[in-house]
Amino acid sequence: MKFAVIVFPGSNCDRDMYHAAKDALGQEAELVWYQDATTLENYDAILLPGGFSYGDYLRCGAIASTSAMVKELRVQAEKGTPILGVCNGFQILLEAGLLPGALLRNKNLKFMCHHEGLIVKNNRTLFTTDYEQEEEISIPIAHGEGNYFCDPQTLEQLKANNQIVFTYSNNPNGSIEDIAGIINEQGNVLGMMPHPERATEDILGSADGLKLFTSMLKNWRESYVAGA
Amino acid sequence: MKKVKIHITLKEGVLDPQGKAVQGSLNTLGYQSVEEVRIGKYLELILADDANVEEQVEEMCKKLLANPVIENYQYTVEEGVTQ
Amino acid sequence: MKKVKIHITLKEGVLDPQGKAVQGSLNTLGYQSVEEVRIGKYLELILADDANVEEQVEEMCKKLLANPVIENYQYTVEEGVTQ
Amino acid sequence: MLQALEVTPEVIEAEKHYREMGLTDEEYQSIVRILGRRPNFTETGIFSVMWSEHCSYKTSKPLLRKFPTEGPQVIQGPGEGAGIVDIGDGQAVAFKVESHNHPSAVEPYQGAATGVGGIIRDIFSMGARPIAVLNSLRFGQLTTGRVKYLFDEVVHGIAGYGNCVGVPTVGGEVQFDDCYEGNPLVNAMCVGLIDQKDIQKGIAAGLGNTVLYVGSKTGRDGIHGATFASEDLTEDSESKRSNVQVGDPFMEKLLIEACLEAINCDALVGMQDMGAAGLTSSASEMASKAGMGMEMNLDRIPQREDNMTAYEMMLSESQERMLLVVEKGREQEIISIFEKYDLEAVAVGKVTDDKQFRLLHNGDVVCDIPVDSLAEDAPVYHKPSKVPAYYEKFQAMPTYQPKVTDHELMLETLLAQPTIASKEYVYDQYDSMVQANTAVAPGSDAAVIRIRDYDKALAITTDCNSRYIYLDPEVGGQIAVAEAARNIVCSGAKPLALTDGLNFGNPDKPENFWQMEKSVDGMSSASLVLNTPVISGNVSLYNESNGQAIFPTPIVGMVGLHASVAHITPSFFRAEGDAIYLIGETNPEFGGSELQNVLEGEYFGKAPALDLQVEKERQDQLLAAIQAGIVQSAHDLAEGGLAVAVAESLFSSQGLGAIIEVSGDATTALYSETQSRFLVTVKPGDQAAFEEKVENAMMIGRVNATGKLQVKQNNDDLIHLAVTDLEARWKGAIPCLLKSKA
Ligand SMILES: Nc1ncnc2c1ncn2[C@@H]1O[C@H](COP(=O)(O)OP(=O)(O)O)[C@@H](O)[C@H]1O
Ligand SMILES: [Mg+2]
Repeated sequence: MKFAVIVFPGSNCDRDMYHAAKDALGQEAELVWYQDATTLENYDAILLPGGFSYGDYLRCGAIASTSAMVKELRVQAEKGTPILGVCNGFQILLEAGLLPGALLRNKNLKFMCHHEGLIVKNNRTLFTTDYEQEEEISIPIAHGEGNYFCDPQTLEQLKANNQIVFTYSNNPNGSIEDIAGIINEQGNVLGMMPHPERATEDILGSADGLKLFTSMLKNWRESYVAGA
Repeated sequence: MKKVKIHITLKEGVLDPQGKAVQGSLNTLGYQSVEEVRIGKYLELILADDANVEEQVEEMCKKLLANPVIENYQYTVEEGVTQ
Repeated sequence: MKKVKIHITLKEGVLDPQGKAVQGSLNTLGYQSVEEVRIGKYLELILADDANVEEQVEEMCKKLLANPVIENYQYTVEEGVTQ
Repeated sequence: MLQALEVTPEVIEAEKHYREMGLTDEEYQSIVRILGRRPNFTETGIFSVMWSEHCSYKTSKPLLRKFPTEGPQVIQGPGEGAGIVDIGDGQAVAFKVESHNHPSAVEPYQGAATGVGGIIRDIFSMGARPIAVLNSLRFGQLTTGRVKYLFDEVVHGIAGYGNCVGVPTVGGEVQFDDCYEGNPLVNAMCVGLIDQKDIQKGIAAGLGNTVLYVGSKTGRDGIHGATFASEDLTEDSESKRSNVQVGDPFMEKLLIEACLEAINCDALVGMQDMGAAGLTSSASEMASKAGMGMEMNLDRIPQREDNMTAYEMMLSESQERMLLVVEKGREQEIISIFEKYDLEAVAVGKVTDDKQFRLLHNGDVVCDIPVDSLAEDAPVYHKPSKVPAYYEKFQAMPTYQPKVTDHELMLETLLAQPTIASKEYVYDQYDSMVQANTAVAPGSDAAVIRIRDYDKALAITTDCNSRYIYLDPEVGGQIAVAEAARNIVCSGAKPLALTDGLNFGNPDKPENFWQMEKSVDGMSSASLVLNTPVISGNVSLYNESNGQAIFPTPIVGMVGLHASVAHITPSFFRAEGDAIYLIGETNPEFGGSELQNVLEGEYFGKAPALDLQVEKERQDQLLAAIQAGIVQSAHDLAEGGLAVAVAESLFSSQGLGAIIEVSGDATTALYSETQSRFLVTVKPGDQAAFEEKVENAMMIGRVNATGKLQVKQNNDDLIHLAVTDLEARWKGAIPCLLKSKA
């Protein structure tokens, strides 16, 4: 399986994401500078890493979401290519409208970095099949604006369609309904604030994030077999 | 040269934790009469003269400067500004 | 009820990395005529009626709302606002 | 518009304007001798910054020479942007400490942020990828609004910059004492990883090679009210302008990536960051080190503001700028790399062979001086030194022997002292895990960063107990180095080398200079015995407010190497049944202790004693035991003594408790700050092997599953408290102080 890790100016978890796919999962991965590829046709999945694209100036992810690369992301999202946005990657997906809602500043107005307990709320997505439903996992967060917000109708839709994939067991930032990660209706674009790529080896304090990547791999293999 | 002043504010119904915190601090400092604080952004743009400034600014706000999910925007254009 | 509108802007000579990044992005998006962007804060305060609002707001800006080392502030007071 | 009308060389001399720039009459006269004429305005400014303490180390140089700087592990000692040590496999680490005390006192957020930015540039300008930053902070008591503001904004500034550039902030220290109230200390340390073959130097070699300016534009940042230039201010009054330096971490992130890409191109000859004294020091030092000269055309310098003078450009401290020297004719290869990142890269000058530093501006030569005179002819001062009266008084005092009766109350009190209390409020705001190599995050004795693809890791710490150094600078200086090494060893690593951040008061006062002298002596002797040479450092003097100097605060930043990741050892207890050992005997030593602070509200008497040979033996034995795999946890005893160390060891160990037995005077046993002691746990089956390897280890108790800390003497319970309650006090102390009304 071949992953593209998109690098925007100011991305800073790009290498972490690359190593998660390449070393922890053992698959092919490439860092793709946001201006270097006009098409992402040749990748089986796209990873949008965390960081501070464009310094997080104006609003997190806002400036990156206007880049030409995001047009290509829309194309791939439409086609069903798996896209995972973590932290700043999630913020970009929201700003681009590929996922609904917005992220506000953490309720205590401070950046926070530590492990949090997450509950897997939907283990039937292509990113989560290796988890148990309602499984509690430990994944680090590292953000200043991770307070998920959406209007009531959107929230109803998210619930109705089972689009809430992860919630916090101990809401650190004020997110509506403890939301930590959501997926699009089609089921191929996942955005989440916590960093699974920082939890893929025991030496880093947790390997609970690895199953997210193994789920992607398994589902890709199955669809590949099915498609072939 | 034109100067555009843009105000970006949070929509009603969107929580403003920063505004809340500032209000709390003001009350603590003894300014009891402060009942609400909302915090937004204020941008000043300098544009080379151009025919359809209004239209362009409208677009810029929509595309980049404000996030319609949570924010409203308003702007005024001042003509003939010398830098 | 009174509404106070406060504009907080960076002093002259102070680097505005945020404004610079936004300008770059607007230029990239095709708005070539944008020559400068400066980004500041815009606050709206609602105050219970009080005799010396002006004086109080002046103090609040100095003490808390603006950082006098690098920022300037300006405000206007609107009387008789009903919320 | 700001229009600076510069005074003539004659007027500079006649009206002694050079004094306002910080030059003495003698220094001015020696400049006139060097040039054979009077310096003009720009030249006077250039000499003044290059001969300032910050750039020339004119008062500290005689002291710094005493530091041991060599060892088989040292690849680059003091002198370059950062020191470098060998970590095997063709790899090396570069590290250095830098202070930003005065800027942080004026504008804490930006002062701290730009401090982090500056030290990171020092590291990547060597060609190393920054892999960790730490910070060492000192404030007054968290009781006034001003101190709370400084504290919060400094932490916020460090977070704002470090998080954005994507270098994990993995550790540091924060202490609170009255002496820092008007003069907080903000020191930052950065560690970088590099393949030895990629090491860059800041040299401008090769006649005719091109000087490239890259990064942010130059503004009037950091140029304080050009006092001596008579200014024509329009009605735009001064208050509308500010020259405070503002950091742009996004720009820095792009610079890191571009510069690290540029080192792969052999057209690059030299690279240096523009730190203090900006363009002046980077350009002149690069030329001087190469034995060459340099000519620059200031008209080409990217400028953020209109009508900048040569003086302003040369002295500006705008952030996120670098100076590169590249092979003539191959400029475009390097420029293209910077263009990819949307960064400006402009040819501004060339390397010459006449050893002159020549600057052109608007068609005029505005500076033409022998480049070596800036770096090499700076004066060196041997300041007078005098033993302070307080020291003699303290030494003559009888031993201070306090008596605690309520040990539960005392432990609770100590854990809530801000200097001892959890610093989670601080480090939770730092991204300590980005880069996904953080094996031990903040909260332990030393942070640990694993080296990807190799079975090894780095331990990093900063330490300095300035109370001991105030009481006795020589012993205190030794303790600072020893404590740093202890933290490294406890984590399972072998100490490699150190960097220092020397923060002192006004050196013109002989008592202050004596403190500097003795601290450096102490640090030197400890570095020698512990085999941790000093490979880089920073000096910050004149840290005073209202004529009152800070405690002498020479911060030690140390890096150690884990020979295998299997050696990484936590500082907290791990399993029920493990035996708890105390290594080292305990004497009644309370001078400068936290207990003294709690009981007396001041520090006096003698600092704890230190025997460097004993220290070295114990560290070696403990490390050998860790490497043999027979140590479950290790923690050094520091502020608050044994009682605090045991409590801290229980805070991360969910549900565990401990029972320990003390003998002799309980106050001494529990709170003395005798040095060279460690708290270690060992599995029952490994006890015999452990006791054989480590001398002076007394088993004092066992880890259990009670969730309680029980301290017994004979059959009495001195302390019997729930760990969760203790932990709540320890964690809550700083947030609680911040919330309370000033
Ligand atoms: N300013 C800071 N930034 C980051 N981490 C900090 C800071 N201050 C303290 N810490 C972390 O908190 C822990 C405890 O610090 P400290 O009490 O100084 O430990 P020790 O006494 O073992 O040196 C360490 O892991 C340290 O790195
Ligand atoms: Mg310590």
